[in-house]
Amino acid sequence: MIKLSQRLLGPVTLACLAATFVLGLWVTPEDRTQKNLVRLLYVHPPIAWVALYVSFGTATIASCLYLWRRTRSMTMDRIAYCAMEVSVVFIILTLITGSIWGRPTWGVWWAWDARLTSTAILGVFALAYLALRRANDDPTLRARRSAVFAILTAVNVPIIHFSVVWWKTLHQGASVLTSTGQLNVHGSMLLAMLLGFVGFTLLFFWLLRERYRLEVKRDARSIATLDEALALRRREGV
Amino acid sequence: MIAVARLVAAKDLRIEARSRVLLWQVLPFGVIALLLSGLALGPAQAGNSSAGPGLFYLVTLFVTLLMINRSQSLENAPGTRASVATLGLDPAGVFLGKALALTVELWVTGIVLLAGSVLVLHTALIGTVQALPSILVTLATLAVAGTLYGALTQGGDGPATLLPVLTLPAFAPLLIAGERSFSAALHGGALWEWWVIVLVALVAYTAVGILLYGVLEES
Amino acid sequence: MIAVARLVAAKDLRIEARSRVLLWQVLPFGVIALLLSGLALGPAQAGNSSAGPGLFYLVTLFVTLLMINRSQSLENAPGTRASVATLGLDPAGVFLGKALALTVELWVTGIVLLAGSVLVLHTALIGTVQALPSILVTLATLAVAGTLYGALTQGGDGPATLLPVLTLPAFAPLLIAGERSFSAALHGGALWEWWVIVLVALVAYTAVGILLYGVLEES
Amino acid sequence: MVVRLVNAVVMSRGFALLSGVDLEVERGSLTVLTGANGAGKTSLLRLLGGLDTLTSGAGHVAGVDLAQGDRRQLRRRVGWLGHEGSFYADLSVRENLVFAARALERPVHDVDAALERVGLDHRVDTITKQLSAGQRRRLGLAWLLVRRPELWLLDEPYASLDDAGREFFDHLLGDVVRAGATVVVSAHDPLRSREVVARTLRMSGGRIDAP
Amino acid sequence: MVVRLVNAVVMSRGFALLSGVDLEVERGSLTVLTGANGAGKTSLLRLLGGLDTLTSGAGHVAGVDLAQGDRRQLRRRVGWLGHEGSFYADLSVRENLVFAARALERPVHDVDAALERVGLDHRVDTITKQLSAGQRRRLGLAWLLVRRPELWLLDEPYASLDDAGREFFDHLLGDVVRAGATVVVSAHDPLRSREVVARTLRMSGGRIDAP
Ligand code: HEM
Ligand SMILES: Nc1ncnc2c1ncn2[C@@H]1O[C@H](COP(=O)(O)OP(=O)(O)OP(=O)(O)O)[C@@H](O)[C@H]1O
Ligand SMILES: Nc1ncnc2c1ncn2[C@@H]1O[C@H](COP(=O)(O)OP(=O)(O)OP(=O)(O)O)[C@@H](O)[C@H]1O
Ligand SMILES: [Mg+2]
Ligand SMILES: [Mg+2]
Repeated sequence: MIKLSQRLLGPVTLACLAATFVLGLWVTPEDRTQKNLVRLLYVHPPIAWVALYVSFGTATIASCLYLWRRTRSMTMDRIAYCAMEVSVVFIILTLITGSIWGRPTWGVWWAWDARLTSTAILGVFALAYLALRRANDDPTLRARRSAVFAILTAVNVPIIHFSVVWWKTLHQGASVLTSTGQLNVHGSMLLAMLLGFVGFTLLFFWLLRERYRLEVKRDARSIATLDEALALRRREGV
Repeated sequence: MIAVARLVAAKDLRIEARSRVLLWQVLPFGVIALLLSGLALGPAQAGNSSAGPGLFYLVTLFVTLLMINRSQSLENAPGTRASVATLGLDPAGVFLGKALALTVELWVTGIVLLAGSVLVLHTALIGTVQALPSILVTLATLAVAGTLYGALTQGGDGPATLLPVLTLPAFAPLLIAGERSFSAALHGGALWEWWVIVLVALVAYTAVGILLYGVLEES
Repeated sequence: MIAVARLVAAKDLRIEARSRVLLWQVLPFGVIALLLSGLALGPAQAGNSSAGPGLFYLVTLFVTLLMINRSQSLENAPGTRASVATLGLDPAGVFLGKALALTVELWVTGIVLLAGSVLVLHTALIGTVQALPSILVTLATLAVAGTLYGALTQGGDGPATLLPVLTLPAFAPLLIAGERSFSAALHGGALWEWWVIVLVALVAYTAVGILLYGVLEES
Repeated sequence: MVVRLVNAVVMSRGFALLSGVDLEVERGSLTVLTGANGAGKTSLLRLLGGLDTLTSGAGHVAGVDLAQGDRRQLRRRVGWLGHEGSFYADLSVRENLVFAARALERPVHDVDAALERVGLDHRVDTITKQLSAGQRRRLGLAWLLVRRPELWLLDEPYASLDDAGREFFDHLLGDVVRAGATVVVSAHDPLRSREVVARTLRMSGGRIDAP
Repeated sequence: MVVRLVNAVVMSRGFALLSGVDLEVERGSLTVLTGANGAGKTSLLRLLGGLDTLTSGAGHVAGVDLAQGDRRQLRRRVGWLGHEGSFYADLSVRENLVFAARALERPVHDVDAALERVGLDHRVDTITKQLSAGQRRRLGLAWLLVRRPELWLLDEPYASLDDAGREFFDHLLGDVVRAGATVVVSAHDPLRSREVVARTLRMSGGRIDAP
């Protein structure tokens, strides 16, 4: 079962994303005011959702699990690390798609808007996380420190989400899932969006899995070099 | 925990009082930075008192970074870490103590900078006084969060440069909240929503610090 | 002198390249500081592109302080000073070498920050490119002056905190000149008067450094 | 057994500081580590003090499991005197020791006794960073006296001590071992103390040589 | 005379590190400074190396007047090995020495020869801060070998060297003195080198005791 879903992850992701693109580019109608720009609706919000909630959620949960004594293991540390790395990619994509959307709608690539700024800051946060990892080379210490940092970072996610409420912003308010729980989008558009969300979420996990495997391989290699290093060191004695 | 906190805070403040770094180096830096920021914006915007809160917090931020750095470097002298580590101090106490000392130092700095801001940036005096409680709470939050982040950078390569990267994103919401509440006080607006953010952050950082400082220190 | 300068610059840049502090710590710091400064001013003023040059130089200033500090701390590790002192290196060469390495580092940082400024502060791209030569010269001047002041704070207590106080007043005119010339380039105004100030400062600091660095080091 | 290490390995940046150490140390014994420069003596002491992490292998020190146990528990039982065994450089000699005594809830009275024993009573108000190398060593010893740990880990204790200091140190070792504490020392000079029987282990290449 | 001090006093923050030293050292001689911890040995060596300033009294070292002369001239003639005689902590062993060789316009070839002599040839690419205490000492010696100064000032050179290192060092001292250089050493252990005749001076309270 698990094996099957493992094997299917890649193909399903690709299928979902392909369907999103087909629906988004050809099937769904043009918007009255936004014209073709509306098609970014199927890409930008899902990517942003992954960047904010899925990746930071994964990293935060893995970090908490690492810090909790009973579930502490290097696996959790590795997951957190890989999730954070993948999240950098998604945050950059969010910024790019947002900017592309912003240029025609707001007339600028970038604005001093609370959501945009906080998203960018979140991106630097993720980079800072990677910098912190580089600065520590004792694996346990690194794992602990980065776990604490990841948790502190997660605090920013709700701030970004509510930034549209707390500050007057250019950026779209919560329009898809409003506080009343009412859906504002219909028909093929809804389907395209939904597929987008599923597709990009799956894409995240796919990338995460590949990145994780790479990391495991790297660790395995370092275990192989461990024996070499030991032999080298012991030879010093004679 | 409280006893350890008191011990550590007293130690940090004693070193501070002896070396006079705050008085002779940090405060002058803050005042000059305030003047310079005003200059960098040009007379038109700086004379205009609305820039006051923003600049005050910007300068406070850099001062805070300097002070955190110093607070942590006390623990990082070669040999010191190993010796102190084997004392087995309660990490929650160490955290509270260092945060407390840093809070006191930041309060002193903050008050001087506020005076400077009133004098050179024409920030309204009454509004500033009204904003004082919220400013003190914000500074305490910065101190608490800073102590936590300071411990994260301890011992690594070049902590002096890693610290700013780690803290700036975390300080950003605090600074915004602080700035808004200061502005609100100046213009007689509502304060409570900003208070809530800062207080929640203060409590959250304190809790996280008490729980997790040990994890960070244990290398 | 030139040989020594090349040797020292190569050493500093090699250490920098190895530790990657610039790439992973200083640059991200600069970018966040730029974002935050924009935020501190509020959307209304930051969106307005006239704040660009001021903010760029403000952030550059803080980055410069970080980098000077790091550049000097390389020389100040326990034991290093005595060993290197007995090499009897030509102080003028050491000065030039350290200033050169710092200039290169500041140029890298400056270009990244300029790109950031164009992207997020809507500083006009063409004006920025036109201002580039003057910016590079200003950064070189900051590096040269910074190396000189860095040597002043060497070895004392807490150089990390003393440095800002000493440098800020000296940097202020440079920053103003840099900012004005940047603004002038953006608005197509006259540039040469600011160039003169910065160039004179560059030459003056270089001359003073070559003549007096030895005096500063020898203590 | 206060210390039991089985095939202990400590890696740092791809280099094996310790390449498989097997070690047993009994309570109340004195063990001397010798070996060429870079053999791994300091690294072994750091591992025993909970200052470095075990990469592979197993180990128990003072009842604490090095792999999973609470290292803070371990550190609290250990007294450490390193190459640069200093303290807060900006506090005076006495302030440093009072800090340690308070932290351990020892009477402050102990501090003055310890300072007198190590011969620093004429330097109590000197700022630590102004001490000479040997005086700093003595401060480290005074601190251990205030501390009275179960397991003493001393890295080249003779270095920079003068003759009187070495003599004092020899007596101290005797006292400590007789009082039931365990001592592990690294040294290049043979131990001079004739009062206690010491076991000498040679290290090389990150391991302990077969006897 | 390479060194001639008359009533030399060095003050630091109101404390007299040296309280009136009279000293003459001949070219090509070996002088050993002993004395209790805090007696002023390190302070005297620092003064001779031009690393500290004379507060009162007079002194000439290697032809340079300590009061008015160009201390950089002095430093260039002096080789220093301190308690923490390290180098740029972020450069590798070899890079550090190449830096020194380039600075002195010595052939880089000397570096490898020096590294081999002090037995660091298997550590040439290790970053200096990762060296063990004794290896750092050896690096300091290698650096002096590249440097070949007129006046060697060595502060407790035996500390943290292993037996092989000490033996090497003894030979080195003999070579150096025979080659006509002057050596002033501070030491707590008696000097073991039997090849050279050494004069031993005792210090106490910041002065040299009358013989
Ligand atoms: C650089 C520019 C932009 C950035 C950094 C950005 C960032 C974000 C983020 C982080 C979210 C997720 C918020 C959440 O789920 O809590 C989001 C959602 C969204 N964005 Fe953007 N955005 C940008 C530009 C734009 C533009 C120009 C538009 C359209 C005019 C747009 C429309 C949307 C929409 C419709 C959503 C979904 C809103 C919701 O359902 O909550 N964005 N964006
Ligand atoms: N990254 C690295 N690459 C190569 N060697 C390294 C690295 N890190 C540490 N080392 C080596 O590890 C060893 C550390 O040994 P340690 O400090 O335990 O020696 P020691 O026995 O205490 O020596 P000493 O008698 O000189 O104090 C040294 O040989 C050092 O060169
Ligand atoms: N401000 C001060 N107040 C009191 N004493 C001071 C002060 N500054 C330095 N000292 C003392 O000056 C002396 C410095 O001596 P120095 O380092 O030369 O000793 P040394 O002979 O090298 O000793 P060691 O054998 O321990 O290395 C020490 O006794 C130190 O305590
Ligand atoms: Mg050692
Ligand atoms: Mg000494």
